[in-house]
Amino acid sequence: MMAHLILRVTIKLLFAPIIIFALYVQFHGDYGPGGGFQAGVIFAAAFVLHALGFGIDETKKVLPPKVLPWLMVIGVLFYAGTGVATLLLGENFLDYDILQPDSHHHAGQHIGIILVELGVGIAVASTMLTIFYHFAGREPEIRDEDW
Amino acid sequence: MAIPGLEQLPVLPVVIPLVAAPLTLLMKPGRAPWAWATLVSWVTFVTTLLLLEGVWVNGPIEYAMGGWGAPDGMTAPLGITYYIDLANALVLTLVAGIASVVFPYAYYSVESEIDHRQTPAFYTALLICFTGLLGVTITGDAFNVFVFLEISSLSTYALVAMGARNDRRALTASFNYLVMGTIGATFFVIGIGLLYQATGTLNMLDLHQQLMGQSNRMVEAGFAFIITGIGLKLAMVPLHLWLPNAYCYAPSAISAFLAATATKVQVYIILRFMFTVFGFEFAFLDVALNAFIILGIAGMFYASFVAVFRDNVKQMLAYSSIAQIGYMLLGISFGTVDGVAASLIHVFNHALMKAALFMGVGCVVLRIGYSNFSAFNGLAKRMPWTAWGLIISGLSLVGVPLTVGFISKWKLMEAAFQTQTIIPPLLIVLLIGASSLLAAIYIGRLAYAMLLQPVPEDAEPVKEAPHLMRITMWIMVLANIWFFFQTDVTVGVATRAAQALLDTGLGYGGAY
Amino acid sequence: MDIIEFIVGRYNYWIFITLMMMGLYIVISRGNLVKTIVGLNLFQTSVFIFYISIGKIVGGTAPIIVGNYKADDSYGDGHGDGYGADATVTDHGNSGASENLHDTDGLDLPSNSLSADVPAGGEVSAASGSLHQMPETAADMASGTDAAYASVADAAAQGAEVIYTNPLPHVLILTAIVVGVATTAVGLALAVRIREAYGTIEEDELEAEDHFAEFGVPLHPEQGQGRGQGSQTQGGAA
Amino acid sequence: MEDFQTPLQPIILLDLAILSLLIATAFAMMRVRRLFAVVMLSGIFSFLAALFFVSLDAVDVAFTEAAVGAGISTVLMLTGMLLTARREKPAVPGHKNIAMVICLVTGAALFYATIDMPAFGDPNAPANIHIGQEFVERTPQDIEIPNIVTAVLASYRGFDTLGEVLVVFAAGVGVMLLLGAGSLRGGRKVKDDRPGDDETEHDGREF
Repeated sequence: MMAHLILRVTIKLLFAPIIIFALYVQFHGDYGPGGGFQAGVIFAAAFVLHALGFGIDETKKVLPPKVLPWLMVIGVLFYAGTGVATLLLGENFLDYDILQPDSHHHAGQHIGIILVELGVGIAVASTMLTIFYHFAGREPEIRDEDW
Repeated sequence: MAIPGLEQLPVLPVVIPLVAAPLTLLMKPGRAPWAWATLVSWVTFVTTLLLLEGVWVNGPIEYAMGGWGAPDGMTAPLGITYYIDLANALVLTLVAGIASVVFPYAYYSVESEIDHRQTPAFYTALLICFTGLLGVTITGDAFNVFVFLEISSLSTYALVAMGARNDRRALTASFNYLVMGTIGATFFVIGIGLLYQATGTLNMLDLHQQLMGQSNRMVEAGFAFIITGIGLKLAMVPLHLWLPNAYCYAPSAISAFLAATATKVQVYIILRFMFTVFGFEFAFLDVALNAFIILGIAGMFYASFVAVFRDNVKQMLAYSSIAQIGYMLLGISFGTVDGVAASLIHVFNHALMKAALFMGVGCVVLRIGYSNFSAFNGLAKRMPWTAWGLIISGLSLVGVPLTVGFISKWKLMEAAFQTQTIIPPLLIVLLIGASSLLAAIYIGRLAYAMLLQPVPEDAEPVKEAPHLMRITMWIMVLANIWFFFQTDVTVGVATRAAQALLDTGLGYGGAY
Repeated sequence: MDIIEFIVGRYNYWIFITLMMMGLYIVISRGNLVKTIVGLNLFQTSVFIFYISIGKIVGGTAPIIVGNYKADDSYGDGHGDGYGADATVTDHGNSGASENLHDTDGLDLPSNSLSADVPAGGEVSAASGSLHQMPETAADMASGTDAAYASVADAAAQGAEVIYTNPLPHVLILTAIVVGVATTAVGLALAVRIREAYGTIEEDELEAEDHFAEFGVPLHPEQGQGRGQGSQTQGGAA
Repeated sequence: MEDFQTPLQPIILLDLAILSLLIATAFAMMRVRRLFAVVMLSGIFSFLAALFFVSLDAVDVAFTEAAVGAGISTVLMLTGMLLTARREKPAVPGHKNIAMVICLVTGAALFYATIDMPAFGDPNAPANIHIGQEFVERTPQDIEIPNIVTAVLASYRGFDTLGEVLVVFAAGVGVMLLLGAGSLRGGRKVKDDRPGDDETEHDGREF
């Protein structure tokens, strides 16, 4: 297990900055390049990196696979729910203006965009991880040694 | 709007299944996801009916997503708009109606063909597919069509592959479908890109306005790519190779649902692009219409001919679907209100027949375990309800009077006589008749096996299919008869829908 | 039309087409399933490059508004004025624009002078294509139409105004990229299942096995049938 | 209308360099049979495409392509490859000819379209003066965020983005169905017994 020492130390060092970068990309999407998709993918990449260094089983302890379907659903419903909320408030689907109607400066639009981007981020991160878990967790038909 | 206070009605047919689909994933395996999916399909069906009524009474409805409609002085809306006229209201109602019958039907079939633990994900995928089909139909934005097309396609690939529990060929079928479908979708995107480059807009009605009178090479190539792309997804004849196996090896409920809805939605997209977007004096349109005549007739004959020799009833029906797509293309190719109306009528009627037929085969697969012809020997004695349902809907497929199939073919022949195409109308009518004869042969083969062949000696006694499956199947069978007598419903709506399609297309009734 | 001009304006597109066809070739020549998926990816990515190039504007910059952008009152007002002045330059006298824009927000924005004229603005070729937003502060812009006119003209002369590249293709392609990765994931999952079921992911071997399962006679691989021919022989053989 | 011409600037050299690298990578992907190399080349292709997106001013797209195309896609393809095969066998010549014909026809159709296309980078191209332009002008007033792409993505065309999230979700559900709990290893051959019947929790109920 010492063979992967440098790799593992590097991954440990990188893990937190990657997550913080993902959060930055998530919430800075209004001002610079980036947004929910990119953030979600970067977030998933952090865990993929962890799995590569420590093995998929360790990663599954950090982020149990059972949580992921919930997060996927929450992500989609965050987005769709924002739309439904605007419907219930009496405006068209995804018309964010109604979320803060008195504001002169489109606070409604800002709230709406932040909410939906958050939904995108959660959904993409958890879905990408789900897909990765399923691939990485599948027993290969032919063991590595047999190739 | 039909009912005051329902200004948001146009968005509901898509939003309801869209919100419901993710929730299904979290349910316990078994009854709950199925019941939920069924409930959702019924609620959606009601909203589409209201929408159809609203459009029938008040004319086309537009709905701007996010409130981003067309600002003053602009011909195009800023965001995505829904544009609902009779044509897509009809297809929407059809898709939701089929779903509301096939989803309840699915329960026993899915329990036997899918692993119990996978039912929540299965019904989630089914609802996502349903959402995608509705989203494609209802939207008025060309790029939005692509997004929802891919929503329905991706879930379809997974659903088709679920047939691997019965036959591993479902996997290769699904993979071929994925490759061909993705190429089709990418062609479609290229086409939209070329049109966008020529016009700067993505809204269908605005595309029409901007394109009118333009006939440069970009537009021509864009048109060709869109038609080829959708042709791939539609399984138009030289591009049909993914369809037979995909429908054959998919789980029974999925075959029934897809055969009755997916290709119908693609026919609608073709209609929408040909007549709403490109509906003006456009040289390529005539080329395409002529090509459709050839491809339509080629499909009618080639696929019917192949169907006669299939040993697997599901595969036979899948080939028959390709042949029926030929009839729809033929109707479109006339380029007249009657022709398009005939095509829409056949879209509607064929959905009813194929749903009933695939549901019947699903009952047989549930009880006997496979769908080769040998499973059908003596079926009229073993499972009389299923057998007679199959026979009646088969007669409808042939086009026998007292069934909707007759209406389809009658209208198609009527339309043929009123148009001038490269093929003389009399010949077209004869060809339709000859192709129906081929249908009579393969349906006759099925009926012969069920009625006259003896029950195999070593066959274990089987029970009739569960009540739920029988009832839902017979709803479809009876619909095949009922809509023969209620022609004013289908023919009336379809004729006005065709009128609307050609009118917006030919530049009179632009919405802006 | 000058042939050099013609080529310089289009060589990009031709290269994208070449890339697309390379991807499509990998897909249709159908060897290995994983490679097919890689080919699909290549095909789609090339289409994305083509799309993005549609929205490119020479001399443009990324569509992120520069300048001291703050979402506060002074900025909002300043922007309206600034734009109004700008419209005056481009459209030769829609001076009402600044008043109209001043207090409007959201959906009610009456865009009579702005949007209607933009497509027609081809006459002022350099200025019409895009928004020229001045990186000046609000105070400068608010100082009067004449001053703004002067500064806009000045800035235009120096090439200091900001042209933004068309954002719409970017948005479409962001969507399409995600659709692409979704397709890749499902396709690979299918390939994994096929490997487990058949022991191979080579298309011709799979086809041979399926053919054998269906008809009980082996498909001769040396005939090298394509998809179209393969199916027709199936029909005839039955 | 046709008075715009793409300027011959030194930047073209940079573009050409990236484009020729793209072509070279794609060509290598066609030829190479070791799947590991093909997947890596696909990652390289995505990175180069991202680089080219930057030169086309599409920073958001470049970011996404680098993260999704070069990152997650490559990881997925590697894991997929590990579960399937390491090498590709030589293709059947017949397929090659068919593929070549289809590609030539498609390519010719696209080439045909380019003849009437507006020159590359034309600010007066129809694509750049209609709706796209409108977004640039309206975002500051309508939405008030600097990143126009985010504004269009999340608000003007927010419904597309919702669809896109649903596509991702559908892919997740699809992979769950194909590889998740309860999925078979492979599938059933025609003559096999039906797999999994003994292990499922059918609770022996007769319908």
